[in-house]
Amino acid sequence: MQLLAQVSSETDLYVAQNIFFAVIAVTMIYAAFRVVTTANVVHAALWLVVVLAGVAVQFLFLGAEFVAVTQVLVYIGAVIVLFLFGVMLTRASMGDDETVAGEKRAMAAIVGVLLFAVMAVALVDSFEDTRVDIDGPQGVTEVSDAIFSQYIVPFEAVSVLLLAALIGAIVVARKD
Amino acid sequence: MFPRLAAGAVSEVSTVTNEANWLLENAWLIALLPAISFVLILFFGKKMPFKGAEFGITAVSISFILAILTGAAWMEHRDNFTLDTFGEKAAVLVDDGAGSAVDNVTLAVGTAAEAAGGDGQAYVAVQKTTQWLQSGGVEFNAGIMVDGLSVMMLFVVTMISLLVHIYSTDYVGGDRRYTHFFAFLSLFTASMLFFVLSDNILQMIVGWELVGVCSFALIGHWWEEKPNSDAALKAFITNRVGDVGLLVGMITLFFAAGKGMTFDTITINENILQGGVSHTALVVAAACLTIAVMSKSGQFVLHTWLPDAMAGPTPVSALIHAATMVVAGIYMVARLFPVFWEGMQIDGSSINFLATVGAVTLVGAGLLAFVQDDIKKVLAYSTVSQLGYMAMALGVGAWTAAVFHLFTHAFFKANLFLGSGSVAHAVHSFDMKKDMGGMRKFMPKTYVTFLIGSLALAGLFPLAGFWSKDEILVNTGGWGILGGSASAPGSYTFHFVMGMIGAALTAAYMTRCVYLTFHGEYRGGHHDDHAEDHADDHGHHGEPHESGPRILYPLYILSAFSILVGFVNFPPGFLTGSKKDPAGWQERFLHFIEPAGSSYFPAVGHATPSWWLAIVASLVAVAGAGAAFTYYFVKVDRLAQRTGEHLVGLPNGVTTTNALARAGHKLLVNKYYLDHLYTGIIAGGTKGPIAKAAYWVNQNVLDGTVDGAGRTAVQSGKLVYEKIDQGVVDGAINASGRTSAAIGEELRHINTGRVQNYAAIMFAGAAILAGAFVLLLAL
Amino acid sequence: MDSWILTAITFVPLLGAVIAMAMPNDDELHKRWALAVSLVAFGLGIAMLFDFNYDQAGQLQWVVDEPWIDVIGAGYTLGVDGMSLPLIALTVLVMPLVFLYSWNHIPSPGNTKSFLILMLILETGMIGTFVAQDLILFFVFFEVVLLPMFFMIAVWGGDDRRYASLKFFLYTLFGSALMLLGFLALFFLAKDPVTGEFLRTFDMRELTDTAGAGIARSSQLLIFGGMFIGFGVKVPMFPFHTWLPDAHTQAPTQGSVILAAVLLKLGTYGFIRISIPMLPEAAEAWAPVIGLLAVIGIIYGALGCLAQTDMKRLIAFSSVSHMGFVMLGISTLTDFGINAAIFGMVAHGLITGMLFFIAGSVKDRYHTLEIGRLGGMLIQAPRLGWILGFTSMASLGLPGLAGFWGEFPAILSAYQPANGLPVETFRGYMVVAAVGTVLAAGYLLWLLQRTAMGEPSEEFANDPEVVDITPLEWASWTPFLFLIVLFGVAPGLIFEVTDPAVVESLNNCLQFENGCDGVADATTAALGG
Amino acid sequence: MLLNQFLLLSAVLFCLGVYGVLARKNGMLVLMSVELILNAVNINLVAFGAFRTDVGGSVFALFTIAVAAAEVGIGLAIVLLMYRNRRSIDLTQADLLKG
Repeated sequence: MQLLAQVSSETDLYVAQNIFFAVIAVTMIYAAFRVVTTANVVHAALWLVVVLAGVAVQFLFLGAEFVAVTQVLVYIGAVIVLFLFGVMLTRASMGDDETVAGEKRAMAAIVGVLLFAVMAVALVDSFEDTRVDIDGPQGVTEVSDAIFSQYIVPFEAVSVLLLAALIGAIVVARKD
Repeated sequence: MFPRLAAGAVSEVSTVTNEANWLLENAWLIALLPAISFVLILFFGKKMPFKGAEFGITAVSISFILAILTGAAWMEHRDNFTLDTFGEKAAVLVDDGAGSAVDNVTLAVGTAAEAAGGDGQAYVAVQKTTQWLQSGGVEFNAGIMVDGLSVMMLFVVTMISLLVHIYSTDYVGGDRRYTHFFAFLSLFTASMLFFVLSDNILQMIVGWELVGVCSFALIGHWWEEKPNSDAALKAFITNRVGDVGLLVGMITLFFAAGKGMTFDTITINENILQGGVSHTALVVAAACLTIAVMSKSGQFVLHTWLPDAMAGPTPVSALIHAATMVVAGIYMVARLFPVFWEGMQIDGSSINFLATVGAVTLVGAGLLAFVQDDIKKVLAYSTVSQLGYMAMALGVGAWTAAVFHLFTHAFFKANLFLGSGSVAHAVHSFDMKKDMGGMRKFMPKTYVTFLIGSLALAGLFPLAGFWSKDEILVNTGGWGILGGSASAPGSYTFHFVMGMIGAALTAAYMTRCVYLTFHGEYRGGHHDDHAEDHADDHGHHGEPHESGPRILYPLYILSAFSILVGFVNFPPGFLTGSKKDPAGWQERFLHFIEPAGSSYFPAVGHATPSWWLAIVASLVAVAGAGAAFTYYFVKVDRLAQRTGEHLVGLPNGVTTTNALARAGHKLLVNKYYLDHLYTGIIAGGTKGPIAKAAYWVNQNVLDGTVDGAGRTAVQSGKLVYEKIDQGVVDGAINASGRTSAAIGEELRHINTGRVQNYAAIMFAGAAILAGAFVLLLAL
Repeated sequence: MDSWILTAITFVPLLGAVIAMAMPNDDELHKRWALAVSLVAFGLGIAMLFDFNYDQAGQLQWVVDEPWIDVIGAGYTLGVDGMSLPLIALTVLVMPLVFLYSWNHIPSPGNTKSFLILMLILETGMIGTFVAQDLILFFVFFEVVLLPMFFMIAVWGGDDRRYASLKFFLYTLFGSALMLLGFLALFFLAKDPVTGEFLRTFDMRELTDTAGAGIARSSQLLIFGGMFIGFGVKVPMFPFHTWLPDAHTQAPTQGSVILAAVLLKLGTYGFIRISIPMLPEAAEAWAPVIGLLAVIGIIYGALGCLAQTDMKRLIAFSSVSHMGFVMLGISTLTDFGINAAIFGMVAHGLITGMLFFIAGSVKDRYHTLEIGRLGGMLIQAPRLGWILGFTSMASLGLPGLAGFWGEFPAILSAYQPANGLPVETFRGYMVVAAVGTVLAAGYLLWLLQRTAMGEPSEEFANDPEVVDITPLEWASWTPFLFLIVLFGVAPGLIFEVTDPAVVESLNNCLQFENGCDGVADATTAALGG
Repeated sequence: MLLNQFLLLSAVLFCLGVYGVLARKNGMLVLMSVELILNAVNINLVAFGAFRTDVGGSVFALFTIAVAAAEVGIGLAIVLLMYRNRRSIDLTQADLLKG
């Protein structure tokens, strides 16, 4: 894991790195596209796994090792499992029965494209060719220090939130 | 008011003083007492033994006494505030100035005093002002201004109010809203006095509106019946129309003549008279204020509310719709006379808006009075007509004559109204033709007072109306042959003629009214429930009987005044004594009331009275009365006696034989169709089609746009999709057919209420906004 | 008194709401608690009124200036001057009365606790908007108001509540999005007039001092336009007003009262606090448009009233008309006009709030607000009828009552707008606005005639539910009635507080130094003073 | 490496997520699309963190992951409840907001 980040700091490997990025990115985009288009719910969940894994790789590119690991553990490990449970519990069909009206898809597509256009213009306009230099991976120590000093209040807030979500989920889904 | 102290020092000291008799300085007490009485009646009225009437009567009595004392103090002030004392005061007032400043002041005062008659007396109003509020660098003051005009009004208002209070204890006795009635009488009295005393135009607006709302409440006193509340609404809304003129006119004055700094009446008048105020602004202000007068003082074409206002109890009609509130417009013009004097260029002219409105009203309303069956409506149109006299007088520059007519009219018209109330009290109706006739036998005392009032109104020598009417006519300067017009402000021939016609009409319709009410045979007696049965619970309908003392005594007093008040302004040379004898009897009214020579009043010329004119005018009035007398007292009466029928007119009069006369009669009966125009077309139009149209636009266009915007966001997405997607898949298809089909489809699926549609709109909106922002930053 | 008071008055209701959430579900307890909390806020408000330095009414007082979100330069900046003080006082006064009124007027479907909690949150939002001196903070409070109101309409509203609440929500959200856009643009574009550097601040004081210096005129116009729509929706100005009648008609009485009394003022307050002082150049360009829309609103709202058959809807439309007067005063850009506008806001808050209370009570008694079915209220419930009459009179601008001082000076100020504005146009507006007063008399008296006068309709003639005013209603209404009279008789109470602040806020607008005062000065000179 | 490549990638994912949220009928699939959006945000956070060499980006990404987990939990609970009540998780039938 550390390898990738180290490699990235060496200038002559930029090309290789960019190619690697491109491959991952294209894979992710395709996978994401399938997530939102496939008719089969289980397939969608599996495609989502690919996207999430890709995101984890992107995190590695950016030197955020700890986040990448968390991403794999939490998302691929827990969230996807939850989804699959959900699919089974709701007996959502495994087959191709996801039929959505075409007009609605078009509307959504237009909104999406519009959003993308705006964002793309804004991004290209403001960051042009700003480089991001990764000196090396972020240590877990750094992250943990930050969490438990500077960001302690949001951290506590998030923990309360999780607790609340836990209780909330139970209350909502309880059978009575 | 900084600039006035500095720049206006000269004019100020020559016009206003704060130093005067205690009574003059504290005249606001007169207005305060009825206001206190209003509050007391409101909160405790029902618990009191006389249901609140005692508060009102006590307060107004004290006010009345104070008003008399104030009047006396004013006379003393007017006569003794001489040049010498004045010079000293001026020197004190400008104490920080150099010696020359004092000289200037004295000089200016000297000039003013000479103009006043060279008797060493200056006409100095008393003003007490305090800051009310301050906003945007403008001070709004509250204060009182006491001069002859306001003292005169104080007397009239408090006296008639007191008499009406006493009268009402009997007339309205037993009414379910007896206490409310007195509360509003008190409030009205307070508001009217507030209006009269105000020293600035803003306060005048306040008082003007307050009397309007009291009038609304009192006209609608018996609001259970729709015609009454309709009349109240009509009165209020018509007055509001005039208020547009008032607001615009006053605002124009504030900026043009008050220089955007002061509402002070005196300063505004002074600024106008000193010149330097845009003439255009004055024309606009004068025209707008004339509109205000048209509504409040019932001038053509906004007079229609006044006859309808007779739906209120009779004492209210006497107090508000005859003697006091309706003259507020006249009072306002008199107060702000320089506006009209300069704005309409009254001096040396022969026609202007105000005078013409007055003249038309005078004759137009006089004609309408002929076709009324309701005794109060006759009097109402008569009031309109007489107010026309006053407006015309002001328009032709006869300031004192107008104010004098206001003064005399208040007494005899209140007398007539209360008299008509007394009759109606007996017969429980106001309809002269159906329920009256021959009342002379049943109510001789009321008859005498009513007759005196009628004669005074008709302007027959030597009753009050004669003197004031004559003064107006002579001051029109209209007819040189009869003499006396030489020094009148202008030469208003048209208005003179209208005044003459008005005199004849007045005499004639009052004769008709007296005949129909008091002479001939009693036509009532049949049971006929009419408006007035709220007023009392006597219940029985036998022979009508004379009213009680609380009704009669006010009538006696007013009759006495109707006879006597004309004498306070003998024209010069009328009795013995020199022409300008201040100690004599002549022109006392003019001397005390007209602010001649003060810097806030223009140099108005006064016509020389003419014996000839007085005689001709009297003859005209007698001729009018005579014609009506011949018709009713001679012809109709004889016919009635011959046939034994109850007649109210000749069966073969001109209206039955002559088509033109019939058409005229129809026009009059329909009140020149003005009510149709207002109620049917304007009000009905606004309330109905126009308001509905506006609301339709609201619901369908504006709201539709908004609802539509949401739909369109969805729709346009779909439409574009249809074009692109379908185009790719299916190739070229008939575009128009597809679009129309698509639109039909969309219209069915509008408003899905699905979360995702809303989310789509939200995202799209966010995208567009963000895009806008990006563009904005790029600019 | 220290700067803590602003924080306290703002967050006491919120704190109260949080505590209320934890309290057991006992209706009586919650009513008492909510009333107590709002009374604490009211007490703080009274303390503020006493402690306020009236000689320095033009300056911000009790200023709090703490960093908040440093990254984006947003600060926790609070402060109150003469412009906001009357509005805060109005807010803290109205809320306890509304809670008092709620004692036995909890609209269906009940759930007193949530209802009261929402109102407490609402109070925090409203006060916060008036005290905030930072654009982001302002925006946050501005939006905090939105949700409780949405739920009040959506849950406790009338039959058509879903539609009305959603419309209210989307409308305002749309407006505030544009407003936020304007705020951000200000943040990015405002430059220091001296150094020419970008300020990058949301601090309203600094932005006011800058007064739009360094921003291109075209951008200024766009930014003002965005804020104009944002605030205009809230006011509501013609043609953004269509949410108002629906929201008012469907909202429970308390919601209507709060909406009329305070919420609408957030928009006008935004104009005088943010739009005009920060972008004077654009304000000058937009002023004729604002004035035009204002007078259209006056006439249009009045015509809308005349077409109504529902009492509450009529009152709602009258709000459009009255806020037109307020906007007309603002559009003149003179201190005189803006003073009038602030007075108009307070007066409208009291009067229209009162009218909605009455409408609510009428609904309680008759179970309908259909004007055609009512009638003879003066016979059945005489005091209610008289109070309706009194309030109508106040609403149509009768002198001596509060309404007049919002209306008349606004009309007056239009005669002489600030220098640079088209005088003839504004004089035209003045006349149209004056005509609007006639229509106001028309619809209000017409309402009065049809509901209060005449004989009671057969339907309700012997209805035992139609009773006169209850003691509780007296308790919650008397302050309104008293203040309507008080401000009518002594308008200086408000004008003298607002005047210095308004002068101060217009002070920075260089081109307006020769506004209304300029005329006065010139005249003084001409008179030789 | 350019900052923009990450940002644009995230923008693509975000928009695809939005598309999914808007176009999908099935509640489960909508939730998955939401996950896409959240991940796009995460990439942004971490990219900016790396760009500014600030650890805050990573920290907030972690928080987002936590929040996302909570969101999925609640979301699934709601979907389950909906399923129990209507025997369907078709969002197009959930039109209670219909105006």
